[in-house]
Amino acid sequence: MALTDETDLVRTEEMLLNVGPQHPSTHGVFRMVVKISGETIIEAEPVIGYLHRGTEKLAENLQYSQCIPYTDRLDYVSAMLNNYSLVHAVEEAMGLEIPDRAEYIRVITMEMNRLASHLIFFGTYLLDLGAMTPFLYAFEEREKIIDMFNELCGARITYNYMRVGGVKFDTTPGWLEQVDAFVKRMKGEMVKYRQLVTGNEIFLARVHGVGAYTTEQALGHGMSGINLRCTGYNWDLRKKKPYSIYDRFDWDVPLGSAGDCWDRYILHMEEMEQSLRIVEQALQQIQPGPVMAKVPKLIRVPAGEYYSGIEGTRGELGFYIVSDGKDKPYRLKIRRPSFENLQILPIILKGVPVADMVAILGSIDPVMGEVDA
Amino acid sequence: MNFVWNGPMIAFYVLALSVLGAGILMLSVRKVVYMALSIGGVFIGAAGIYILLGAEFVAVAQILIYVGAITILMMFAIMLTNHKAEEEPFRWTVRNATAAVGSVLLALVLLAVIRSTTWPVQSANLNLNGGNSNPVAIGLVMFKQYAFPFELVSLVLIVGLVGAVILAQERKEEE
Amino acid sequence: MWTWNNLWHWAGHPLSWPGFVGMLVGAVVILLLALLVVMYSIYWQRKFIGWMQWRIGPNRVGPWGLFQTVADVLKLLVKEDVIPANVDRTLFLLAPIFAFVPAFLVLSIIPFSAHHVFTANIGIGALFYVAISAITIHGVMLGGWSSNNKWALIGGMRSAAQMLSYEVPLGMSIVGVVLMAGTLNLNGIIAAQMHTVWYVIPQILGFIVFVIAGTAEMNRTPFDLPDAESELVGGYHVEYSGFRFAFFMLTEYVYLLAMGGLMATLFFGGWAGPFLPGWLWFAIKIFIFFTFQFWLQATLPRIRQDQMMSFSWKLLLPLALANLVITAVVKVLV
Amino acid sequence: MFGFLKGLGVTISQLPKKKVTVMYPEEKPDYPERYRGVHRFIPELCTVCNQCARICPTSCISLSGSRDENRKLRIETYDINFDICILCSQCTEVCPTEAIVMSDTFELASYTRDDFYLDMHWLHNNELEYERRHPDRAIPETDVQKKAGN
Amino acid sequence: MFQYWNDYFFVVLFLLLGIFLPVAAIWVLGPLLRPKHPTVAKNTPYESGVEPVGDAHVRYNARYYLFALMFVVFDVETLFLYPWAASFHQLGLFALTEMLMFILMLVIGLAYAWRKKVLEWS
Amino acid sequence: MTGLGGPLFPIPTGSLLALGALLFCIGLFGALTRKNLIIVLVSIELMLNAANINLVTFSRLGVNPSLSGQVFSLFTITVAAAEIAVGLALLLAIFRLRRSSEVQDLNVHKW
Amino acid sequence: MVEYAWLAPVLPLVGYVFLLALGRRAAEGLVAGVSVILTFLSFLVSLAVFTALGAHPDVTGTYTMRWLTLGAHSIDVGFQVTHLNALMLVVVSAVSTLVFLFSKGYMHKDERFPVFYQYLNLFVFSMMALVVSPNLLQLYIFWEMVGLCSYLLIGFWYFKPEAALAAKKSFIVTRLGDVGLFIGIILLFLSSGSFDYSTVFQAATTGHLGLSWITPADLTTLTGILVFVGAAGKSAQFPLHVWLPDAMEGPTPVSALIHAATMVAAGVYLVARMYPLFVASGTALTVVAWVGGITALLGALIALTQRDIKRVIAYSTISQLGYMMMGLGVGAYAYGMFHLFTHAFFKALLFLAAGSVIHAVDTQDLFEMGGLGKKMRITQWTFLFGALSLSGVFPWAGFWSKDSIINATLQSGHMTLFWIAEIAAFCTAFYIFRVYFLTFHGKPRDESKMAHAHEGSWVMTVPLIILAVMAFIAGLFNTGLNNFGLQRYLMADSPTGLIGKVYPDNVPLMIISVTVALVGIGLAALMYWKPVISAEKLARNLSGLYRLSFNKFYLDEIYYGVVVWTGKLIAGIVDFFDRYILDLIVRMLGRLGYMGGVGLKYTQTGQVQTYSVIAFFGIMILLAIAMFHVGGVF
Repeated sequence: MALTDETDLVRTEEMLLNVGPQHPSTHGVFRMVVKISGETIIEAEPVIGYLHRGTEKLAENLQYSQCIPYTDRLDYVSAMLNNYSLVHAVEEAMGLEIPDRAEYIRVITMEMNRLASHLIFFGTYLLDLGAMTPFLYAFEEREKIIDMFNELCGARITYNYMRVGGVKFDTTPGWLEQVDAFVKRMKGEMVKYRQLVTGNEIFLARVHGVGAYTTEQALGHGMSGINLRCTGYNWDLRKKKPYSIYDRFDWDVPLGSAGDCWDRYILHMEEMEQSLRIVEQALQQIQPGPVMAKVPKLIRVPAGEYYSGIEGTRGELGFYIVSDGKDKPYRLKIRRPSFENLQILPIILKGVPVADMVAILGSIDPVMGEVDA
Repeated sequence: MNFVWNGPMIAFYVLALSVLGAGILMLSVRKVVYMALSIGGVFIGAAGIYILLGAEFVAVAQILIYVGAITILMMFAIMLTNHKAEEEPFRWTVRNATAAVGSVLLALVLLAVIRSTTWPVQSANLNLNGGNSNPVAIGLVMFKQYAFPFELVSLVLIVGLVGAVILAQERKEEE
Repeated sequence: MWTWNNLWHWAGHPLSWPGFVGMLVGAVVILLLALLVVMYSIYWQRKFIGWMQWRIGPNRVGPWGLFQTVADVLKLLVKEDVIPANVDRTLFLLAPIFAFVPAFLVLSIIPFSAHHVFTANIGIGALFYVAISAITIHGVMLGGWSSNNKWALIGGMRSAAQMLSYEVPLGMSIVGVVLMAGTLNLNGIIAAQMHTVWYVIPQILGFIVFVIAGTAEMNRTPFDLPDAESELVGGYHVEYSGFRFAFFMLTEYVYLLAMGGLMATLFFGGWAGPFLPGWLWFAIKIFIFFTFQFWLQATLPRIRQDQMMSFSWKLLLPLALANLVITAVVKVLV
Repeated sequence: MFGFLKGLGVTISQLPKKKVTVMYPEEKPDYPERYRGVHRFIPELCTVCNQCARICPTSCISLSGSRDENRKLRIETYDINFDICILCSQCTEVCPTEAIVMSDTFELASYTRDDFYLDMHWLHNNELEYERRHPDRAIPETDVQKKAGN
Repeated sequence: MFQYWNDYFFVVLFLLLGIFLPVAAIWVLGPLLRPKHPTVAKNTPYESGVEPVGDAHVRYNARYYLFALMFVVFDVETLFLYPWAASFHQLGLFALTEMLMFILMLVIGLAYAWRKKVLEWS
Repeated sequence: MTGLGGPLFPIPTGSLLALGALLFCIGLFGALTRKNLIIVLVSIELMLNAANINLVTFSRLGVNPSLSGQVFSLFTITVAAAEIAVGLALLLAIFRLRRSSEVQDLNVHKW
Repeated sequence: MVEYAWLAPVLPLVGYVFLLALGRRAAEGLVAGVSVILTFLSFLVSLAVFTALGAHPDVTGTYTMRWLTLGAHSIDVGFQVTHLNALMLVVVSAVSTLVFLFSKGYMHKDERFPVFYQYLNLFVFSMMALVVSPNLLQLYIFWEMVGLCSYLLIGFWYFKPEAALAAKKSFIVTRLGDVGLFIGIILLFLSSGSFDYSTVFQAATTGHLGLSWITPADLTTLTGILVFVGAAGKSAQFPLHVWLPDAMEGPTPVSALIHAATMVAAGVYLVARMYPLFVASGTALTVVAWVGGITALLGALIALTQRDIKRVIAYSTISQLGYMMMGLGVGAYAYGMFHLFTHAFFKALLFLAAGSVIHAVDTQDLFEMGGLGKKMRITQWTFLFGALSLSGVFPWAGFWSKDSIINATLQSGHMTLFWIAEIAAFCTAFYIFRVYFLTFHGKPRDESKMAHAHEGSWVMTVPLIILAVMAFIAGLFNTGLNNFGLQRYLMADSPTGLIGKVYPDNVPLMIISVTVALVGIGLAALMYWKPVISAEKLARNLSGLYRLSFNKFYLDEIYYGVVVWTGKLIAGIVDFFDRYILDLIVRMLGRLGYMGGVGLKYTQTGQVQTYSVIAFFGIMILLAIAMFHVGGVF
């Protein structure tokens, strides 16, 4: 071999690695092009768009009620919240008064859905880290929630349950009791998860101090939800800008401090307990009554621009409606929290080992349906 | 020398042929990785010879150190340097020719010497290990007779370790 | 001088034809036994882990899914053997064999029963295991390297580094037992334990090191980083398919058997035990080891590469050394 | 220090728990009445009002009808393209006669896309199947007559 | 000596059988049973569903070399521990001090490597 | 035959030594002619192995059979391990400096 | 146990290697902890050896292995354990352990803390190896190594010019002595054919120590004196003592360990080790006695007027070493070693206490201190113990040992030396209590420095206390209490009386000695504690003597005049010869070589393989020649 090739150093050569779109840990069809030197990531570039369906554009040709099934498919693990976010925006724009029972059912379903989504986070995150049993336990509980939703609105994932002015169905007989029983059971399960995972040294070593960022960075990237609260910044729209009937319940906003994977993990777990608290209180307070307000058959939003954001599972989920007074939005812009949260990846992935990549990506917890919309 | 065909003898010839074959294979393949692999054959074959000679501990040491450790180290070294390196085809330069002639000559001389010497014969039932198993006997010899060299071994190892670490570590200023 | 009969004359001491046939049968029996054990350990793994996860595990092929693994093996056998473009063909083809042969070879010294009927009784058994099992590293590393696949490369390198890092504490933890027994012969070690107590009690520290290092050596949870599915999508054998892949799998499970046998021999008195025949005791001990491994697999997340390496060098190795020194000092004092 | 031992305890204690596996093809999941599976269609009730086709967000329904001797609109073709149907149930919501309703059939896998164009007969058969499976949920014949009659 | 050879002959039988099994299964039995229809796409290395970029044969992490180095040194140490352990009860205190010195030297080596960050990852 | 107590050791000493000698020459030839530094090192290992074969042979079949030969060969193996570790580390260092693992490029001492 | 004596030196060596591996940024606690533990283990080993020898006096032994064979002669390496060696091992390891502990506090936060401990460990190893050396060559090697360590440690704060100078000075001055020692050793080897002590002694005592140009008796005397020159260099005997006071520039623990307790005692040890040689030549022994006596007196006189606390103690060391030499010189082998033993403890104590003081007040000038007693109670009391012991007050250790020596001078008939010893003893008591009163009593003279003075941490006080206890009881090892155990122990090395005599106690002399000491103390008290007598006035009245003492008898200046000037003259001549005569020849040779080189460089391809092929081919040719010439193969 001659002395020609200047780049031929004995140092580890850099290698371009495609993680995804067909990769078990990218939570869907997400792709990261990472440049690695040995096991260390030098540069990471997220590539998105594999699941793009043009929801926003489609919505311009759809009536508001027709938009609702499309929102199911944004963050497909917490469709209730997506439904609600849209109908809430429309209701606010129209200034509708929603019946109490409808609001209670909405809160119960939303928080249950949040729970289901966090259960998925819990299961898949541990699967990313190599433990498979928590995944099955978590999915079993999620299955119970989904079965209840199935009974309530006829679908397991894509609920299409909320309507402008209320909800599609009233609860089936005995459904609320089922929820109550589930809440009680779930509290025991939380203890089990804590024993199985939260105390495990290997798990702790994997997540402590990994993928940390500061509040400034998080705010600078427009992050929200748990990904923002893990840095210690108290920002929960349910408290800060109360919508629906969240001000009627007594619950706390769990906060992190270090902004690392551990904080994000534990916030998910604590938020599940808070959701259980809310559901419990809602079950006590709910009264019989109508579930739909009086709304015109053809919904028309007055001309103007409206924005309403709610605390989605992954952060601030907002619908921005530009209306020219017709029954279809002139423009519908969706603020998708997963998309915003993902933006920090290239920064926090720099310099971490490959093994931490999945730990970090998993803790950010993006849902590709939402990112790509 | 009268040849008696028997099991150990056959085993010896099979092993010897494989040792030499692996050695020659090493010199004849061109890819460095293959060379490093074929020398593994030499090491294992030599271990077989040791076993035939009753030196089972040395044989296992040979496998443990040579095949298990040194060859892997070489693999790593190959993969860290020019792992696609291939030898050029052999050319009859003056130097190579001299080396070849010299090696053959040396082999002939050595064989002649071996052939012309009368070697002692030993019983097959010779109890070399003094009633102990081979590793125990080796331990006794090593720690009684060769205690000082044994301590030096640790010195050699630590010097090797330190030297190699200093040499092999990537230095920051190069980055 | 040449006769056929001479072939088996070990310089005048005949290895009789029946003796040879006995050996051959023994080896073949062990081979078949190993394959059977591998199949049913996989089955038991799936069942056991399934039960712990509220599932029922394999249940379709045969009664209680008993022939599931058989079906899997058949499937692998008739599966197309894809050799990707640009691989280093020789190494790619040889790697599974490099991995498998040592795995099977170490079985030759495990004393499955009180009399070495099926396996060899050599004087250096314990070290033989350590030495031979190191060869597998080649297979794994070369398999990963030759695949021309980045995941395989990372996985192969990781695997090699992991196996050689844990080989050292593994070897040292065995030294503790050798120190107690005063012999390297595995049957001798069992015999020594019959006089005293199972070595798991005096050598508890060494035993812990042994189990951890052994688990890592076999690339099992929580040390399954080389083929970490959620990161490396299979690691070194990502490009292997069909029976070549099967041999990597087979290697893993044969090692599980061998390691279980070694553990039973070194720390749990091997085939020794009351009432039951020796081979059954041995089987019971190995079964418990298997179950323990699967239990771990069902519970623990995966450790990270850098943590795993430091764990071996910074904790296990000093622990093993400490165990050794303590054992030696105690032995001198007592 | 030994938190993982607790985890081991958790997993082993799950061994005797009741298994949740559903032996799927033999044992079908029991889906509630509101379940939104593949549509079923009752041609007698359809008034060919086209509301379902209009409300469909994915425009997967196409239908045509003709007037019969009573000048009443009779459905002639009713096709749903399940390639794009998202089973949102909007069509059933707007149907004034509940001629189109959802069933609990969910097995739609097929080797060819052509199989996803389900016509009226398939949908009607689905209705019959459904009623056979769930006699309790069947629409009483009288209702059908009554609704079809007016 | 003969029993000894016989035992190793047994080991050799295992070796041969161990080679025989994969060879028979992969090269003899396999080709009879399995199909072979290679296509370009099938033979592309897996890279998460996209076309592979660059060469996978890169010079990989120099860290690994250092671990291999440590392994060689400590493997040799382990090797010397075995005869010591086996013959320990016949040797007594002197062997203990000898081995302690030996281990001490290697512990110093380990400490050196530790300090030089050889045992760290990045 | 029986004067030594039992049958003779079946393998002739000369054959074993011849094997050692041939292996040594192969290693020597490799060390002198190969271009790649790793292979040169490997060839040197081959020579050490040849020496080891002789050591073990004499330990069993020498005039005074004793275990010293085996112990020596253990030491040789150790030295070989240290040698290869340092040698390969040197190789890495050289490669870093000169981007080559070939012997003929290591001619700093050329005039 | 005796065969494990090698562990005693090796343990500090292990410590040294370990610290070397840890490097320069290791944690202080770890460094000091490892060192102290290893040294303490070493101490335990030494103690075990010591007691084992005490229990079985006949188990002394030499353990060697062949190192080199030079023709008929051979050189061995190994170790030797005798009673003398065992005693030295105990002293060295005990003092080292305590000093190591003390240094943890004293050197706290020093930038090169680990380096300091590396040097110390190396020193302790070398010193112990010196002690157990079985022959002169090995002794010489370690002799130079302790010199090297001393040099390194004196110059530890090399950024202080005085320290660097002092290090250089000590190195050069002791080198003068070492040259003598080396010549002596070579002469002994030439004449006796061996470096082994036993062989040499055998030859010396039987008069077989012969060379062609000198008679055996003269050679014995000559080599004895040469060896003593080496001993004088290391033990700072007149006139080679000048380096020791300057060596006080090093850190105080170093002064305590090396320049008080151990290394400087190596000279004494050497004389004791070579005692049969000295006995064989009476003249050499007399020289030893007189040089020792002069040194004792000179050191004491100079110490009277010094202002630097460490220098006073340094001169005191010189003086006490003189005592030991004198003791050996008058034939009291055991007493000299006994004094070495006690002196090691109380002098180390004094140095460490002084170090504690310096650490607290950050000055070494006696006239800036004062009144420290209230702030540093432990230091004060321990210093007082050391001072009493040094002064020879009953029943402190110094009393027993010093009195034995004085007794021996008297009883062996050296009357002049006896008076010298008594005068020196008086001076000793005076100057050390001068230091004591100036430091710990009276009013603080420099308030600012005294204000923040305080006791050091336990690592500093514990060694002080232990040493104080030892300074008190060490003397009892050789009293009627245990039937003069130490001297019996030491004499066991040679029951034939080859190594001197012992003398019975002399109670009147004891009383005289104690009185002399007490008078000295009283005078010091009158001048510096309750100033009845003015020190200044006395100095003015005796200004000539005072100046002589204060300027150390102008010895440094004399040295400068004589040694340096002569050296420069010789250097000039050599320089001329070198530059104009040798260079001419060398350049011509060089030119020749260059021409050859230019011609030959074309054979240098720089490729190892080419070289090896050539070498290999050469070997093959040699082989061919051997075969055809010697034949026999075919």
